[in-house]
Amino acid sequence: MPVTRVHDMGGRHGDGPVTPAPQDAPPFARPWHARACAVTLAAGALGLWSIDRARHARECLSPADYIRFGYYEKWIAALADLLVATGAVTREELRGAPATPSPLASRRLAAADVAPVMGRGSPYGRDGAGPRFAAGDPVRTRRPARNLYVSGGHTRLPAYAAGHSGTVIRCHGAHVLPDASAHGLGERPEPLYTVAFRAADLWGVSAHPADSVRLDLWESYLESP
Amino acid sequence: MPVTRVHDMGGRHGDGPVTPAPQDAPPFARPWHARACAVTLAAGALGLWSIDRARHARECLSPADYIRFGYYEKWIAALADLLVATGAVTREELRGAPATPSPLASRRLAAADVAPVMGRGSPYGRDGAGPRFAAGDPVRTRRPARNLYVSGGHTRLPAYAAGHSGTVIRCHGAHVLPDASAHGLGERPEPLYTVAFRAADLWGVSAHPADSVRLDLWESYLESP
Amino acid sequence: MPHDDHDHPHSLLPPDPALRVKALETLLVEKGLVDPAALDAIIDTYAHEVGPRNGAAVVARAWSDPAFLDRLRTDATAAVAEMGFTGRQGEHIVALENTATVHNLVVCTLCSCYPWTLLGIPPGWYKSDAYRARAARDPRAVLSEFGVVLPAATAVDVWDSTAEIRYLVIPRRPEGTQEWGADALAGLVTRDSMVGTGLARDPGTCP
Amino acid sequence: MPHDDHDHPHSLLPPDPALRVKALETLLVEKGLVDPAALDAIIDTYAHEVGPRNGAAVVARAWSDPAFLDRLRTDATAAVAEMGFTGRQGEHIVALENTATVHNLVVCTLCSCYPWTLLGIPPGWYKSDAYRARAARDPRAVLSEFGVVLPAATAVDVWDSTAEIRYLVIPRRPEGTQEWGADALAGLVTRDSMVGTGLARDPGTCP
Repeated sequence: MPVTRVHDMGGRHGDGPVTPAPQDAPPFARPWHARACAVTLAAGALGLWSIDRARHARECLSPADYIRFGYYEKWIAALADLLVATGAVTREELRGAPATPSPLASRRLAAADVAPVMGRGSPYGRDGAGPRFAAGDPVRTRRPARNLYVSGGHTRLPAYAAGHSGTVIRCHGAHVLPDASAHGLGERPEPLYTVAFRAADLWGVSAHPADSVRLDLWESYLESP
Repeated sequence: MPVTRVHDMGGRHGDGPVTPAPQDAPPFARPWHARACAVTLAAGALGLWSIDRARHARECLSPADYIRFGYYEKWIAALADLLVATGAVTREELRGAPATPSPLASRRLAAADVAPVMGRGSPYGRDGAGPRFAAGDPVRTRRPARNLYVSGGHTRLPAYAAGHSGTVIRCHGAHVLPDASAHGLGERPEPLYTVAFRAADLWGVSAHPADSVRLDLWESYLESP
Repeated sequence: MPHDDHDHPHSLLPPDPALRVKALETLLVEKGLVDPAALDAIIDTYAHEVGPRNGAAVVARAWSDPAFLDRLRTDATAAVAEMGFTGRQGEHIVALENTATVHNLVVCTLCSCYPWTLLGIPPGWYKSDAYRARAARDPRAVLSEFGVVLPAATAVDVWDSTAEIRYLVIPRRPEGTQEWGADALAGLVTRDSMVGTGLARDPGTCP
Repeated sequence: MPHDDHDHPHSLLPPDPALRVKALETLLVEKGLVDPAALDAIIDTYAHEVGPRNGAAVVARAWSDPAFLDRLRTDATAAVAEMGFTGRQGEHIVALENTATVHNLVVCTLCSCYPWTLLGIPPGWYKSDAYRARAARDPRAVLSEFGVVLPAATAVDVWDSTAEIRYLVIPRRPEGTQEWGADALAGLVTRDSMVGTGLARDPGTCP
């Protein structure tokens, strides 16, 4: 239900057909898409925010902006918002005032480090408590889908899957909890599970009876049914 | 949850503050708002669609149009769609082809009839089955919020209130069922109830414990808990 | 049926909204489906005749006429019809009385249902995404944006207009108005106070 | 923190998206926070080096090397790392094998999570509202828009990428390819077939 944001669109009606693309379509449809992608990754490498905080910055675009902006427009808008929020740039600089050299320049990603940094990534598995649930266990997702720490905060339980019964099919060990990480509350790792739901339970009789939807959900999103 | 459309926005996060208006602000901010309102009411008086079908036409605007259009832009867009869907005008006429006189012109709302027609309205109470629930009864709303006749069809159960327990506080007698009326399936009147929900049940602990949200819901939206 | 027709006919009209309206009006007039004089009559009705003065008269009478208040509680549709207030978007009326312990707030989260016969055309904020999205979930924050701060002990009942029942909030009668007549009382009743986003005017500050 | 800051700083940038990117890039370079040569290196990486050829090599090997398939089933992250495929948006990999009775389809309804290390940058349709909104609720209709019609008896498992696990679909190996080597097999594996919106190419129609 919409105790959530416009990004949480799984199941929404009213969108038109999907338009496939050639298998060999170039990855960047416009030169500025490539620049937007590269600037975002390079700025992300400064280490000023987690991936969860970056996602939340995109989600916090106004609903009108979120819907009318293209993918990389969302990225760039959220990047500007994050840079100001972290103090890396000022509003005046965004407005065009002369740029002041940053004390964070020592963290700048060098060209020579691009390959190793991108090739390393940043794994999200952590040491943490053992899992409460095992494969085959029935679980129910919490409801409404919301961040328990911050009202309107980031969470990765889609609204369409809140309050539903499913079955654990896999445990991935403890992973960084986005609900905390997005808000500077530390990593608070929790066991992460893949949970399978009957499509007909989520969507009603219009779903094919054999179909399922599987989501990756943290332990605090789940309870025993 | 979003087995619904973008119009179903109750509870959504990310919108900014509400901007109050002077108590004596003119009802139409622009001259074309007044024309849009009047054209929509006059065309509605032709009797080609129910209010429910008109609402659904607005809801079926694409999510991007729904969000970027102002109120009367939605009205006019939906009106054009309804006029074509009912055969009252053609696509070619919308494109600017010469207009053909309509056989429906005999239904045209005359200026002299505006006051009586607007002053009469169209009540939605109907004879129908007696109510299954009484004031004070606990009920639970069905879930997901969806039209049972037409996939993605019109319904008046907001997603935020789907699957929740509340208490009947009033029965209004049988009213036309929007879920049927919006799709040309007849009026299928059902008892209409006002149901009170604890705000904290809907929204979680961020809600004030004394607050409530009340909705008008048809009997088929409800079950015994 | 326009149900998920992704080739929406409206896209054939000019993109500018004012031109769009004009094009559709012209077409409907040419086809004989709409009478331009009827459009003028509709606009005149809602621009000048039907507005919050109607609701204010109902509230003032409810404050000053106990027998009317009783009828309003029993059958508000019939009670306001006595005063001549009937019609479109006012077919089924329920009055909500604010008290020392309960404040009522009206919204329509799914579209913009509003008691036209009593309050006229809804103001822009009532139709805004922000109000529709936030009023039911966070009514106290919305109220604060209207300058209304309620005591924490006052419960807020939010009424989401999901059917054809239209709600009229009866604000609390200001102190110090015991001697006031209905006309003077009506001057204290604002549009917002009848939606629940405002309170009745303080008689001390009233013109 | 940008959490519901309604005075979004991004609105201070030029409205045109290409100019917006340029303005931000220029500012970050001037402040010493971004190295232009690093931008070129990133673009080169994702425009030319990391793409669906990686995933196709994994699929072809899974089809032709049973010991590798076993390792892929046990720990796909480690198995693809053997082939040099590691890094950003590929830190935790799970392989999903299509069978005669189950078809797998991957989506990210909340944003656009995608296995970059194996498939590169996601195509436009994967990031579209239509795909995000509809793939989980109505996967068979979405598949039909890609020209894929499954037997009614085949179950569709939709995987919504809500965490940092990235999914690679292993399409069914086409008939008549028993004698093919891994390089030739990789030529049958399309990007879409590894997301689940396509099937592997029919060897009869393959160039």
